Amino acid sequence: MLQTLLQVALTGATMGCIYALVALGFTLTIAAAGVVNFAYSEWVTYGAYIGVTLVAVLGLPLWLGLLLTVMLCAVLGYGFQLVVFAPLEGKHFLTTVSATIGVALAMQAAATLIWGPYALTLPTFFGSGSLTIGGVALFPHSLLIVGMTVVLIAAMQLALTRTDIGLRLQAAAQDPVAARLMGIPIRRMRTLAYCLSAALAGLAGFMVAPLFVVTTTMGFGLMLKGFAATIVGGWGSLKGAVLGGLAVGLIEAFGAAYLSSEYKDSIAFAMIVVVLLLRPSGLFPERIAEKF
Amino acid sequence: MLRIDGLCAGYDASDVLHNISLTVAAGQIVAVLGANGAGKTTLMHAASGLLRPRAGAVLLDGAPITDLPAERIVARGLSHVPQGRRIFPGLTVQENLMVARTAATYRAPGGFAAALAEVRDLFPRLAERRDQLGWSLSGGEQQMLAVARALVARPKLILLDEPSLGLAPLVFEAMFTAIASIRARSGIGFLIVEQNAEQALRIADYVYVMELGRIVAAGLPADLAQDKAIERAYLGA
Amino acid sequence: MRIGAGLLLLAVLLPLFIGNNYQLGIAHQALILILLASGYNLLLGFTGLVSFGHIALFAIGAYTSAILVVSYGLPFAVGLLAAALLTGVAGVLIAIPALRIKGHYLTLLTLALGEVIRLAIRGMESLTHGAAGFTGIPRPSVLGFTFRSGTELYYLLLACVVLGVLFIARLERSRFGRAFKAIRDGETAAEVCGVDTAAMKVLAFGLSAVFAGVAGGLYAHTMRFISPEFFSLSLTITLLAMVLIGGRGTVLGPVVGAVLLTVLPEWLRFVKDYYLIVFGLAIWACTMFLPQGLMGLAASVVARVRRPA
Amino acid sequence: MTALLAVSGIRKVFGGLTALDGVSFSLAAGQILGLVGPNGSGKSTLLNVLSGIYTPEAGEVHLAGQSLRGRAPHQIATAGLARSFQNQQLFAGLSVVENVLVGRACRLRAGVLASIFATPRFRREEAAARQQAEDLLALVGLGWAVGASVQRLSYGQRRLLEIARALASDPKVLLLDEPCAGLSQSEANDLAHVITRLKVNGLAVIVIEHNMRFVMGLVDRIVALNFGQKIGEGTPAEIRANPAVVAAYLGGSGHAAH
Repeated sequence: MLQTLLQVALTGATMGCIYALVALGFTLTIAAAGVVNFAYSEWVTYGAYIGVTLVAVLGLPLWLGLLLTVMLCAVLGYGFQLVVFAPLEGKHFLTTVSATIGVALAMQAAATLIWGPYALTLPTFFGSGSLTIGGVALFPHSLLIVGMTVVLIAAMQLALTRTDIGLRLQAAAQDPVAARLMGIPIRRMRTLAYCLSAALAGLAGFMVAPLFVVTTTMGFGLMLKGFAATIVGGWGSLKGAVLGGLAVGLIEAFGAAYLSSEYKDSIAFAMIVVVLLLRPSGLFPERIAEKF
Repeated sequence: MLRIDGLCAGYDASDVLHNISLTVAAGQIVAVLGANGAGKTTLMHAASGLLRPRAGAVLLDGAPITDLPAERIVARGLSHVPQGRRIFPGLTVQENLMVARTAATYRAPGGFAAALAEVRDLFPRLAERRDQLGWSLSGGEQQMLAVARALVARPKLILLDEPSLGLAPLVFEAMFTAIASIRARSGIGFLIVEQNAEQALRIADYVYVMELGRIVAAGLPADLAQDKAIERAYLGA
Repeated sequence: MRIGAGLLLLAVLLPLFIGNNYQLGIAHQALILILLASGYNLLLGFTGLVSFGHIALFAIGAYTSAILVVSYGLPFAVGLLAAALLTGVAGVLIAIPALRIKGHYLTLLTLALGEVIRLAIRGMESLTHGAAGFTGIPRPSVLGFTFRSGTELYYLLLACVVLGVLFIARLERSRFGRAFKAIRDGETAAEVCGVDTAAMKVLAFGLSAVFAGVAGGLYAHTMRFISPEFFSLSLTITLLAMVLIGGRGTVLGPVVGAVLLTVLPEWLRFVKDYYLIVFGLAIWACTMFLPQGLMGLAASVVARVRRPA
Repeated sequence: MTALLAVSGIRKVFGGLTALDGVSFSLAAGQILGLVGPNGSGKSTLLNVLSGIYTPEAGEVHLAGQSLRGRAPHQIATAGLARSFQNQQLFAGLSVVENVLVGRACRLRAGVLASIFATPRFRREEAAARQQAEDLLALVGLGWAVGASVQRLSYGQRRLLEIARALASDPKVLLLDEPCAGLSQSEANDLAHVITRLKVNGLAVIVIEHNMRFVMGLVDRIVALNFGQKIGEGTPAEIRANPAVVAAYLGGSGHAAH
């Protein structure tokens, strides 16, 4: 009984961490530039594919593959800022949505051309074995995901609140006009946010790849979970994205274990619906300052 | 110090400013008075680079800054304290001040620490609120923080847009007193646009009166108070 | 008007030039999608409400008609009517939270609702045959006449499309069309002008859902096979693209968009692998450079030609 | 004679800030009332309360003896209160005449089916509404622009269109929020002319305006606000001589009272 419970909790926490990373990257551009990026799914997918290419095809060691993947994804984010997002500044929500959907479709199709229609795999850092402690199977890779997420989120929190650039990024997100008056180049801050966002997507894609297989649609499924995490946690709140991601991962794992695995994928959607209907501002809404 | 020459500006289909010219000498406090809708805030935006003027020039220390974007004008020594304060709501008081640092902050003797000490002297309340988030401050505290942020950038001149807006009379009287003392100790000049004529007249060295996007009167505070130009601008002839 | 009449003439004569049943099948699809996209345009283009769950209503329509006709032996007309009614009610139900929830929240809510409905259809196996799909749906038959041949079916669908498009054209020129567009361009201003914005939004949701329901019912009886996979998010994206590329907020925009995006993949078969790349980039380019779509482009060309005269 | 519009004890609080504090005044048919006060004194908030965009914490608004408490903005419009906005809010995707027709929305009755089948009743109603819209456009001097798109109009012409749209619902009371902002002197004069003509027909008008020359010449009475409270009411001359009002604008001892 207890073992099953722990096992499910571990599974949920692992996926929750992945969702948290996805949601965090997704939320960054919402917070920093007010942009809902529907091409985010492809950033995750490309992260996984770039990882596979570097490790499985070019034979680089995993750690180097991970590092390069994150860096290449950051470059991808930079390219996006130049080509896709800069011309979208100040445009209507529907325009941003449809433009990024279009780019996402093209990228997905391009991925099929580049990497072929078949699922690929990425090895883990620790082989495929698992430790069993007290009847609970521990996959070292899951532990790595959890540990890495915790460290990363702590590091990001520190960077955002303790460094100059982090504070400036926050300032530019909270009030772009005031930020300009403080001499903060907001365009550059946005670019930074896009790079960070893409790097997080790449990391999530790379880390989740060994758990499943790499396909052209993997990012889309993860982005939908990221949506759910964002809605559950509170729109545009970084803290909310992390908590929301964990919540979605855990609820999904417990739902699949104790209710029905058939409906596993609907749980996240049901959460979106329920949360939006009951509390449109999310479970952990960021305090928004009064306009006066 | 600051010279505005034949400035015209507006938004979309409407012209707001018509041929505005004014000067602020080093260490001078100049007030621009006028009723709501006279174009005072537009003047501030055009001066600080938030709005690109249609014609005319803005010169700081003789160098044109007309076409520079706002984020580069700060580095030239012109700080703009916008209407409504625009404190970063999710940053603490200390973080709001940290974000306002520029190269000039460090060029000045004592660096950021000296700037902070100065702010603490002027507004002890801010030191008490150091770790509170921006949104939780009262209107008066926000106005103090907004001025403090400008001071941290070590400007030569501060543009101050309606510092009295939404504040209780006692609070903004204190604010104007603080402005006068900033000028007295550090020689920073001010261009203040204000609706509350009495307070502005109290500390200003020179006053312009705006009406419907034009300057309709200018002079020493005492002279203007005499000839009722201000009252006309506010209440009609 | 003249463009519409021209298109209608082309559509009536089309079967004369179509060689085989395969091509006729494409034409059937295009007609059904015109109906679906026109209804979606009421919401997206006229009223400015971005819903990503519209395909679920299409699915409800298809399954309702299929179940009633196949499992309960009711006539086609009853199935289609029930599909229209049920989706209309479902649309109104979606509209209720939509009165409070706006912008991206509405988009994500409807996206989630759509997926939940699709997964629910897949889950209710006894009723819908689940993931395996629903087979053996009979051809439409009205008053004893069964639309057996592809050409007969074509004209039935065309008649429905003509009625649907006329409906929207008339609606556009009434107080309802103006109210929808006013909500899109400024909700508060519309409300203060005396437009009952809540009622109008419910109406827009309801009407567009009825279009989806009728399109769904026709789809089930035309294809004779439906499965949950068809009603996925990628169809939502295609639908969105049809309205945007054709021209949102215009009567003929969705018509042009639906035809184009149904026929184009067929013409571009030889570039098969690249088609989706081109398609994606076309959506992007269209939103960036042709915000009013092809109909908007046509209108501005016409205006430019006329002005000097 | 009872007042057409009676406003009593309106109180509106945002967060901790009292934007309106016990504001009362009344207005008779054919009167023009000016609403003045320094920036942030609560004028626009008051218009938003009157038109139903904000719900006040306390107080009542009666229009022609009818309470407007708890009514939605479109119901208030139907009851006979129309307004223009400070920052123009026209419907950019509709033509000039269609904008005016939206303003008529609450007086049109044809249902969906009648509209679809273009029943004679629908046609009569549409034709009458269109005729009225064209008349109103002619009244404000936009008769030439009936079928044009809104983008073709200048800033000042858009303001006039907003007023025509507000008038399309046959209001009893018209609220104008800074109608002169961005207008040239001659456009402002034209506007004053239009408003005066409406007054003759029994329309009551409330106007917020910072252009004091415009206000003083146009209005019958002025209500002055400061810090959300009414600090003065009277004819333009009385207001100009009212020490509390002068102090509110120029600063001074008047503040000590608060």
